[in-house]
Amino acid sequence: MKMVELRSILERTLQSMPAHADELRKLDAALGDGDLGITVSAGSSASREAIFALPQSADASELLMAVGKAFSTANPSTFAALIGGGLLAAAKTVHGNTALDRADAIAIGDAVATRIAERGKAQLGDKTVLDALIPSLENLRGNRLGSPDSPNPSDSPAPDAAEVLDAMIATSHAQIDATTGLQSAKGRAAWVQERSVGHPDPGAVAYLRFLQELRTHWSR
Amino acid sequence: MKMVELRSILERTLQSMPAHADELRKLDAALGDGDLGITVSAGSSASREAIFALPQSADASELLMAVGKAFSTANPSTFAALIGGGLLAAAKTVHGNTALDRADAIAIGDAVATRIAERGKAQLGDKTVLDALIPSLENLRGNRLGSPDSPNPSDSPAPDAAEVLDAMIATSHAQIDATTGLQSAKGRAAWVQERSVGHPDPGAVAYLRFLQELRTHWSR
Amino acid sequence: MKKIINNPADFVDEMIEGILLAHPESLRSASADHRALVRTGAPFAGKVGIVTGGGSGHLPVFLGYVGEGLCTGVAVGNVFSSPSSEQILSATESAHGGAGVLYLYGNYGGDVFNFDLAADLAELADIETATVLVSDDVVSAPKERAADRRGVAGMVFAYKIAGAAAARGDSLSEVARLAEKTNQCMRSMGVGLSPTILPAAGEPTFTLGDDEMEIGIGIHGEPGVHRGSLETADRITQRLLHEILADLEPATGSRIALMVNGMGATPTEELYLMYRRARQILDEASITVHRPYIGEYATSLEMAGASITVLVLDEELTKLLDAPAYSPFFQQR
Amino acid sequence: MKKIINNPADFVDEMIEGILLAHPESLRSASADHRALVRTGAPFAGKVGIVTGGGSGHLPVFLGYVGEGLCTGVAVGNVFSSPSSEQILSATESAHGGAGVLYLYGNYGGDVFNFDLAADLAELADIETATVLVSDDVVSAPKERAADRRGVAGMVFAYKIAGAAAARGDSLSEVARLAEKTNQCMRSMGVGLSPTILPAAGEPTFTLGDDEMEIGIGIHGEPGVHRGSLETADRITQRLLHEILADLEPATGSRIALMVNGMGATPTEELYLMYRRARQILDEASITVHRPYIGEYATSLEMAGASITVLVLDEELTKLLDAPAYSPFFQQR
Ligand SMILES: Nc1ncnc2c1ncn2[C@@H]1O[C@H](COP(=O)(O)OP(=O)(O)O)[C@@H](O)[C@H]1O
Ligand SMILES: Nc1ncnc2c1ncn2[C@@H]1O[C@H](COP(=O)(O)OP(=O)(O)O)[C@@H](O)[C@H]1O
Ligand SMILES: [Mg+2]
Ligand SMILES: [Mg+2]
Ligand SMILES: [Mg+2]
Ligand SMILES: [Mg+2]
Repeated sequence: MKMVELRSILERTLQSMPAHADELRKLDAALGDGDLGITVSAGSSASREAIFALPQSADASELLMAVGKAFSTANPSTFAALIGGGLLAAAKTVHGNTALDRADAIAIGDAVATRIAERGKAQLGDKTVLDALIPSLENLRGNRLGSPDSPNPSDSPAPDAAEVLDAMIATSHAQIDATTGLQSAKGRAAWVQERSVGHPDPGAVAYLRFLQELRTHWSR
Repeated sequence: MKMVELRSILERTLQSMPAHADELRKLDAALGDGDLGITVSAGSSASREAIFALPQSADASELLMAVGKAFSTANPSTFAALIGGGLLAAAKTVHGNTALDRADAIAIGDAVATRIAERGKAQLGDKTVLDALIPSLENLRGNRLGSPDSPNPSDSPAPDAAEVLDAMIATSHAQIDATTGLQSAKGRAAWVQERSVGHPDPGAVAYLRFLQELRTHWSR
Repeated sequence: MKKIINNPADFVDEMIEGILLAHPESLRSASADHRALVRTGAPFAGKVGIVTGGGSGHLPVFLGYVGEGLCTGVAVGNVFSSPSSEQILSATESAHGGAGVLYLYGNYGGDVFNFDLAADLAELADIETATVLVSDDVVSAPKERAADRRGVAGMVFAYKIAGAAAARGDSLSEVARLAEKTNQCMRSMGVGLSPTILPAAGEPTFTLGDDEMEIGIGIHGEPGVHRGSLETADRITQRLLHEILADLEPATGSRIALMVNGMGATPTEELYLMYRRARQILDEASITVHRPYIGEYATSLEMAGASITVLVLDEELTKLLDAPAYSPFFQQR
Repeated sequence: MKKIINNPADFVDEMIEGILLAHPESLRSASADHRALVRTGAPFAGKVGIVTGGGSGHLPVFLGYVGEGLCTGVAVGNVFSSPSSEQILSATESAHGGAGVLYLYGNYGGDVFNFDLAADLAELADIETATVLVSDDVVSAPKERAADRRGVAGMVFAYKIAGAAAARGDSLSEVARLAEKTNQCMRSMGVGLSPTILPAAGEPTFTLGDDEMEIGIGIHGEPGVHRGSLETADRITQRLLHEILADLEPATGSRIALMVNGMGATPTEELYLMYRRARQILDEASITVHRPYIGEYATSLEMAGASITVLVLDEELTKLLDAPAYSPFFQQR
């Protein structure tokens, strides 16, 4: 995908994120301080403006740098710092690229996940955004849900982007449901201890909403 | 009336006053700070205990002194200070009395009203307790409601105490209704200015409730 | 009623017990019931004593202003209720260092009657007293009846000025003159965003809709002069300052002390929003803030709301305002 | 949402504007967006700088503890949100007097990530930094994971001790050691009686029944560890102090600093009720309160509630705790 198309999809996706602010506020209020709605809406708006401000010649790395910086500083909460920092790390993987293919997308996803895990000292099962993000990257790799270790099965045709996104959405959704019953192990949600059980992780839901909006704007 | 009977009636009357605390609190809250319920209930209880603590030999003056002091200090709000101070002034009018007749009651009432007017710099129509108290004293004098200036009509038989109390209650009630539409001119209620219009004066209602309880316990 | 209390009837006595346990180097009891408190070390020979008092529920008012360069003693009433004349007398006796005692408190009926009675009793005990009533609340009575106005947060300025005068050794009549001058030179006005609940009553003194405020509120849970819809910080500040300045009529070029006082529940952050707007208005009117006081100086239990007080300064008041002061609740260096 | 504010999006910037207008002799801006503030006169040559920071809505925390004998600079985030690494860096640069800078703040994910990033940037600018996280909230994680606990009102003791050490000229490693020791020697715990409302969100972060309280609450609107029915002041105090002492295990005969902190809406009177009960319990345990701190030291906007902090003192900490300090929001002489 060329930069011009990517920018347009991203701009529309980011524009639709503030609509989820209230849901995210409520989810975060149940486990933390209720500011995730602000982080995501302010961060998305700032990111969108940062994209607008980029010259048309900007490459994928510059795009990710701009978005990462904007998202992390708009409302610098934990989620902002982790996602923003992840995007900055990802920017290095696509240095000079003026288009992105699936391999680039995998590299970006991996870089984001790795950096979040590093900075947040979090792992799968800690009930954070990583529990949705990491498994969904397997769909991007072409692996089937639930069998992250199996190689890309060669007997099925390579799925198109929309199909991949649908699969990622399904995976994230399933992972959020699967971890809702766990106790949060990281961040503010860990402080409420047993009371976190039964509430979905707000950061993971934010990621799911992003995928869904991306899917909506992808096809148009 | 002998001291022993007077003490018994007063004790029972004072015991029944705390039941009006909530009404008085609400009335006072509309115009002031809502503490009149406490002033009247704490003041009545303290007064009752002060009576209990008096020797059986105490005269009417000592009784009024004890009650005045107790009522004024239990919850020393404006109403407490004015009524308490009034009773202390009244005590002087019945020095050495071991029984009270109607003339004594008139002297007591006048002394209370005069002292309240002096200390409170208040006059009739200022929408205070005086607007109920002063006119009701005319009934005690044997004058008919609404004609405070006419002398005691000699053609009707002297009413008994219960009838006098009924008349005082009727007068107080009518005066409260008549002044409800006025703007309070004294005390905390004056600070709310126009907003005091339409609310009965809480101190006057406290006096009415006292008369009513006195009437109830008089006959028994 | 959501309060961190025990038996409501014990509220004031337990509070005083806590305060005496916490601050023995500053405050001591001056009566058997501990409702009269004075500075540790009082009386101070040759110095005018200043005794204040009133109902509880206003901390730091009243007892928080007993301290160095402030008041000498205080009589502590129940919540929003006057102390008794006996309690005031006890504070008076322990505050009297031979130079007389100033009664300095807010204009409220109950307090006036009890302080006047205490003054009678003090006279019998050969203690000279003078009385200055603070009546700074601009909307509580029209200008013609300015002496009927109630006292609110401006009391703090009166304590500060009179306390500094007493500390430097001024005579009773001089301390009283300066307190009265302070009262003449200041005005206050407040808004309430939520009611207050007396512990012993357990019910709010009034109810307010979600988007309403009480304009011209006092500090005893009484309603304001009228009700209005909730406004922005800027508009509220304009409204209060406008009424104050219209009544006070300070000359262009005046120097003032400006207090933005929180009523209890209002966050300090919001007070600074008000200070910001007040400064804009005052700058435009060429009025200089010599010293700002922003915080909780006179509260009404858990009421949300704020008040503004303006004190116009001249040379003599400035000097006294700038003098150091210290109590467990109020420090100025 | 009943607040004295203007546009919620401008809340923090307008508050800072008000604070800079009110206290120019104490605080100055250290960045174009005024989100980094330092002491007027900073940097101080040869002295270790202390930079703190975090979300807004906690006054006097954080910026209120920038002052003499306290912190040197602060980065101010949005309500309950971390400042950015750039803002922290600006404060760092203006606080650095050549002896390095201590980052001293509460343990919160967002703040940690941003301060760590700022430390990386400071290193590039050749400014040596050290970091001490305050993690005093005893119930926010079990003892085995004590380092995961969040920072609450105990931050104030850390500022006081580290600030006094920096003021007397201690080295960066020594200031950091003393801050870390303070953190090790103290525990806090709080209860909330009402929720808090973020200006930008407009909704309470949780709802509470009329007779409920949140036990083990923090200061960012997050719920507590569990919900219970409202208790008396005595029982609440016992509950908090019991958890603190069980975890801290102070020796009999210990001397402590005791803080009873109001969360915002709780009247000061109620804090003294808690202090009273705390003293009874401590007296019985032969623990002496060397210095009480009773008031609003770390708030959560308009939340009703209170917390208790116990800091066990030894000779070196006592000396530093007793040193004078001054900011517009915190004075100790
Ligand atoms: N240590 C961590 N590692 C990974 N993800 C985390 C960590 N802490 C929090 N998160 C994610 O961030 C989300 C909360 O974000 P946010 O509301 O910005 O946090 P806060 O308000 O505590 O700063 C959580 O739902 C979780 O997905
Ligand atoms: N100056 C006054 N003169 C006569 N009566 C007064 C005066 N001020 C108040 N009152 C009476 O006292 C009542 C209020 O009493 P209270 O609640 O004790 O006052 P507060 O709470 O203001 O001290 C009023 O309803 C009125 O009847
Ligand atoms: Mg959050
Ligand atoms: Mg009243
Ligand atoms: Mg009263
Ligand atoms: Mg946050």
